[in-house]
Amino acid sequence: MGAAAVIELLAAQNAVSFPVLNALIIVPIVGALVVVLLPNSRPELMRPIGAIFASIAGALSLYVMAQFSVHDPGFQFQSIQSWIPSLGINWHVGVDGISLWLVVLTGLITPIVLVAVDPHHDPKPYTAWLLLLQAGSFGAFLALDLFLFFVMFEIVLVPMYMLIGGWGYDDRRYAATKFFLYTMAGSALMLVAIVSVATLSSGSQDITFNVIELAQRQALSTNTARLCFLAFVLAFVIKVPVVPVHTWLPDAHTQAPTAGSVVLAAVMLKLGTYGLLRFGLYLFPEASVWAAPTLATLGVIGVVYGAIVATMQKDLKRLVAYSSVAHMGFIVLGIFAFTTQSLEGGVLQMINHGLSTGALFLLVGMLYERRKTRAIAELSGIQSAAPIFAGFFTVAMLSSIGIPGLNGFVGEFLILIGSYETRRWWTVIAATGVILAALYLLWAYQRVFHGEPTADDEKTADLSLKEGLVLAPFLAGIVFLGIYPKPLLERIEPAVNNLISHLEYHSDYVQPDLGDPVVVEGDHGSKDDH
Amino acid sequence: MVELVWLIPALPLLGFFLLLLIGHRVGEPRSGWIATIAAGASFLATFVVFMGLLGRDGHSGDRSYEFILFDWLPAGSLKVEAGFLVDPLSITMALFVTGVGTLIHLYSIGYMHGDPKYSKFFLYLNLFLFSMLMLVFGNNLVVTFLGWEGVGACSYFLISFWHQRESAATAGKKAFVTNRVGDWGFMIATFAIWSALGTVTYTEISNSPAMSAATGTAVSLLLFVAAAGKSAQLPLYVWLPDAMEGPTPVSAMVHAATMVTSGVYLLVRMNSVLTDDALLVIAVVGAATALFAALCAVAQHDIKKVLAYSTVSQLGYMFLAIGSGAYVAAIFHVITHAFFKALLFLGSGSVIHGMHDEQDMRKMGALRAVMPITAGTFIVGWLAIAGVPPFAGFWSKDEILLAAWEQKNIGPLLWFVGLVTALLTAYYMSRQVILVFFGQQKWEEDVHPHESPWTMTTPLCVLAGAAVVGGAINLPLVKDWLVLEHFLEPIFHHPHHFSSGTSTKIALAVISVVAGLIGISIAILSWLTRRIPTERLEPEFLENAMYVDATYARVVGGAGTSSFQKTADFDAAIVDGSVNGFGRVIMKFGQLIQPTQSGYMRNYAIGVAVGALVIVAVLAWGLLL
Amino acid sequence: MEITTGWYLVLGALLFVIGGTGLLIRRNPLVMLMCVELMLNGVNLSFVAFARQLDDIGGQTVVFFVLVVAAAEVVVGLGLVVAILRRQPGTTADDLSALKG
Amino acid sequence: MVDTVVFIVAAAICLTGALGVILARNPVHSALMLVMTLFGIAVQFVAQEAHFLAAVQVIVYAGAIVVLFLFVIMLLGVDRAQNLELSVLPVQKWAALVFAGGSFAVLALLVIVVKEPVTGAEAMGGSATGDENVRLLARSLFSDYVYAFELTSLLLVIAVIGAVVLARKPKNVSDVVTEEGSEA
Repeated sequence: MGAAAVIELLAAQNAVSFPVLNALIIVPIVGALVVVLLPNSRPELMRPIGAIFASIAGALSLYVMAQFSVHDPGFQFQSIQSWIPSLGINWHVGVDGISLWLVVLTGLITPIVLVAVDPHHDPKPYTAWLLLLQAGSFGAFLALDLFLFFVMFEIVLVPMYMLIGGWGYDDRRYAATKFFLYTMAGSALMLVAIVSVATLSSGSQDITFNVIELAQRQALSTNTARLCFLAFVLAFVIKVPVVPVHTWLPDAHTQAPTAGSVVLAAVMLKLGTYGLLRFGLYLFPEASVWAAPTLATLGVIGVVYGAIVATMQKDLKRLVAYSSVAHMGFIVLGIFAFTTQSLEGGVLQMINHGLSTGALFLLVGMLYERRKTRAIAELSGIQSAAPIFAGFFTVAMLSSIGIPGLNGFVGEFLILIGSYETRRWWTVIAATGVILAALYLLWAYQRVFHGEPTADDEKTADLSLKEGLVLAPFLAGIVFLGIYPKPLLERIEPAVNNLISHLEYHSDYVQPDLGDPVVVEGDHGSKDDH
Repeated sequence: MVELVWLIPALPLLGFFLLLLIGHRVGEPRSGWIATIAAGASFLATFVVFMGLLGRDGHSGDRSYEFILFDWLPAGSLKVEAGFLVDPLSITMALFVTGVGTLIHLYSIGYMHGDPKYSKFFLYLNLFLFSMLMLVFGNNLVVTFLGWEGVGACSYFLISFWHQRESAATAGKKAFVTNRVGDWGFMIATFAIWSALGTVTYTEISNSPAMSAATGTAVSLLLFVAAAGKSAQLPLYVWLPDAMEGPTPVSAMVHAATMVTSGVYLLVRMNSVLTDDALLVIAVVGAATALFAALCAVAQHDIKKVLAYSTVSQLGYMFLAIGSGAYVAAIFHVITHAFFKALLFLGSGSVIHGMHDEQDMRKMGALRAVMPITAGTFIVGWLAIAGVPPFAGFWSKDEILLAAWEQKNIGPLLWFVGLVTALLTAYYMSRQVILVFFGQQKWEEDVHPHESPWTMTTPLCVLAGAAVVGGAINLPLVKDWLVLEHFLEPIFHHPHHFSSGTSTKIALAVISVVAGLIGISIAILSWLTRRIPTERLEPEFLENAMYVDATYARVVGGAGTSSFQKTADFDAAIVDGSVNGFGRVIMKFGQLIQPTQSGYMRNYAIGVAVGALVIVAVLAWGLLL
Repeated sequence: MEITTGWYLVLGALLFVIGGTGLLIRRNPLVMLMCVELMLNGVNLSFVAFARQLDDIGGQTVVFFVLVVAAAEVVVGLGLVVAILRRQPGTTADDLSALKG
Repeated sequence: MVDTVVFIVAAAICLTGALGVILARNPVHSALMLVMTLFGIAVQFVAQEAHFLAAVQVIVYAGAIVVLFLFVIMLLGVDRAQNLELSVLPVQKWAALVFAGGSFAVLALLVIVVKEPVTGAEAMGGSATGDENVRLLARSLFSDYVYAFELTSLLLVIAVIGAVVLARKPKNVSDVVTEEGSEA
């Protein structure tokens, strides 16, 4: 089916159904414009109005979730508008099981941080940037056109740069510049690869940037595909970030304002892993299989290395940032293990990491608001002064450690059990990450929350009702996903299976049959006899 | 009635949520009562389910009932259900877990009197009980792992309950991290089992064909790593002595009766996959742990440290039993140990309570008179652990020694180690009883020891009763008296039968009783009548537990920390440094060519002009050629 | 001697080069603007010469546009000169080096 | 023969004027020399049968632009002779001479050596010969280049506004010189 036919078909569908995905991207942009046009004399209006628009987008994302057809492996709610017809570039958005939950996460996190975090100055641009960030993230997760994706992928850099640079802490300019330049450097090559893929796969057909179409064509020669794949991967591994290109993250996280840290951890890092899935595995199946051992190794190195470095951090926020490096390493391992379980776990872990690390960043931010420090050495005995705060922190921390019954375990477990079949020794090493996770988080917890509080610590206020309400959705998600992840898994699974069969079709990879036991001849146990 | 199994863990969970919501408000002692009632109700539910199970036919495999709540982790061919497995093994475990648990809840009402975080303590206790029951009842490895980690987390909360004390906070963290090493083994074992058998459900695992020898041994050893972490075996035992920083009821419940035996439970549950090679390793490690910990216990001064090392030693016994293939003996000892060790810990708690938080045995003595109930029950516990017939400990220990004797490869050696351990056990427990309850009064004049309230003494009496008659559930020699063995038989892949004749059995039993009596005699001669100088019986080497823990601490604190720090420095200096270095190189280059930007417009113009000229010249060159 | 297109082109080139040289060596902004006009006229001459040789009116059309742009350029350029010299009389091009790197 | 004489005379006028522009110390002299060059070029245009452009050249360039230059010179009072020390920048003089020599050499060489049309493209605007030069030019402007033509009007408006904004004093809103210049 040619691109033109697809467009026609979808145009017919669009005539009747409400283009909810377009609305999802446009509503926050409209919100940002409205906020910008508000009079400067009413600073107290900015965040509430911004939060309303962000919430509308969040509600739309929930609508998408509710209307999502569970067992459909393909893209749903697709919408195509011609954009640059001579180059075959379209405004093409759609959602499948892989992107659905990231969209929902983006939809819910932004209004929460808008409500939760007070910027202290210039609420207007702060609100507008956050809304633009939401719109850009939606766009990147929904884009099914390479060009559109690139535009969205780059757009999100600007609001984050502004948020870090404008509302961050002491070293914010350095961190913001580093963040921007590092990620830009990665995506520059991706643009080259995007153009190459589109032009080189055209052949006798029309040039197109349509991801689905390009994935079906697979018209590149092996070496070209591998080169293009590497260019894509470079952009994504920086975004994830994978060791050794991770060092922008601790700086950005540490210096960013709380809202920035939360969105960065919950949403923006996922652009990297999502990109690896959507534009790595899907567009370049053969090259993915070719590069999988290396990338899985990098993921495992990230797990162990991130944890080790996190252990020795002296800044609480930096510690959480390095724990992100470790957690994202699990996801990378899961993606490049290519089994149903590992990929499902990887997608789920993206959500889980967003919830638990997002909550941790919010909590660290609240602690900073109270004590004006993030240095572990300057804090002590907070649990005595603020027991409820400590309780919330404990739950988020245990989720991050991967205690079963909380969400972190579910993702990690699926990743590891899925990876064990295809990447056995990688898994064995990655599993040591769970030991290290306990080590660095509990050690930090001990130093900050346990012990005798000093006079300053004694005065630390406990969680207010508002803060509790802000954190409640995170905790509810952490517990719910830990106990009943099925609603997510059953929507992720068709898309993931689809991806794997795509992978198998276009490369020599075959997923081992995990359901059936390996029968050893002549070594049956006595119980089988009856 | 077995359908009510979900109630068993649900009740403590309900208690947990109740306390989470209103525990703070209802205060002391009502929050304690809420927790105790939840635990007691859970015990009743267990009993009801137990009766229901007994009502079923024991031989047709009917005594195995699975109750599925919902799909937990459905992912492709992986099916993990949140489900319960009711069978003789799980119900046996659950009976003593809820039973002993309820008594300890009751005890805690008195023991925790006046603590500022009174309701929080019970909240953790209920959560612990819930996790422990999930561990026991889980119908697959992953649900068991949920309980496994849950009890680990609760143990962490409870050990560091008095977190203002640096040592308590550190001990909690140490327990958790050490346990995590074991959890690593658990996870890899789960993956390997799923990869080899395509299932993680117990009933399906035990009905699956055997794995290849290498995989089977690897899985067995990984499971043993898990068990060694949770059940404090060499070399991962180090957290348990430190765990005594927690309140004493916690030591009794978590670190003596229930949680630490979950490693035993796991291996018994997975008995169908354990290979002979792995069993030998388990037996050797178990025996070594038993002897090692008993030696360490000999020279401790802290009343709870003695019991802690004793627990490690007794757990070693249980693994010795598993390694010898005598799973029933292991479970039997788990149960009797739960009775008498919980009793001893609660008794020591009562002493500590009465002595106003004094734990050093050298400052006690002659407490028999002021704390008659505590002393009486403690003495019962002592006789049980020392292996004096007819107390409970004698029967289970005797069965383990018999099993060790019959071990195929190095049976007599294992038996001998077990025997020496029995002698040492009798000795150090007698020493403890003498130091605490007999001899001269060594406490200060301003301390006024007193008997504990009824909430504390009632559990002591009940447990003392159980420690006396507990052995009756599995009496040897007469076949029909082996109640526990018959009850548990359906769950075993290779039912274990003792091959020795009656005379051998009796001879071994007599020898072990004699060993116990020798131990007691040495203690009386040295510590009560002072015939033997006592100084040499407490070598510094043993008092410091052979410096194992200190060595660990030196490695972790020295090489471990410094290598971590070096990695972090590497990250900052090399990885991040190269990024910043790249930036600096660019800046240096910019500074290098900066003078060309003179700011004089005519300079720029000449640059443009010459550039244009060069381009035209080049084009012209091409044209002319 | 017949006057071929080449002669016109050489004349245009000479005017262009003289204008360019003036631009490079003079500091008075007014004179520099005049030099720009010289260069434009050199080019215009070439255009017209080519238009004749190639028999294409397009060359003359371009000259027309060049005239318009030159007018606009002079207007804005002189506006700038006025603004600059009013603030600091006697300013030369070399004094305006605030953008020095 | 007449053509040759006209060319030589006009070329001489042009070059004299051009050299005068860049060598005169006084800007007023430069401006007058510029008029001379422009006049010479107008003659060349006539010789090339570009009558309309010749007229425009005289009216717009000589009549408006040079006058504008003179207005500015008078207005600012910079009609003093200036030091003709060519440059404060040491390399500049030599670089300029190299540029001048090099450029002329390259261009002249091209003119002499290349005989055939450079691009070989087809004529797009129609014939340039014949008596109807103005009509041809008009047709070209108002058909093929009509958008560009309209855009030039926009350009001029913008230039006017820009000049007004640039040249006005903060106190005196209107500035006579730039008002005049905008009409050019």
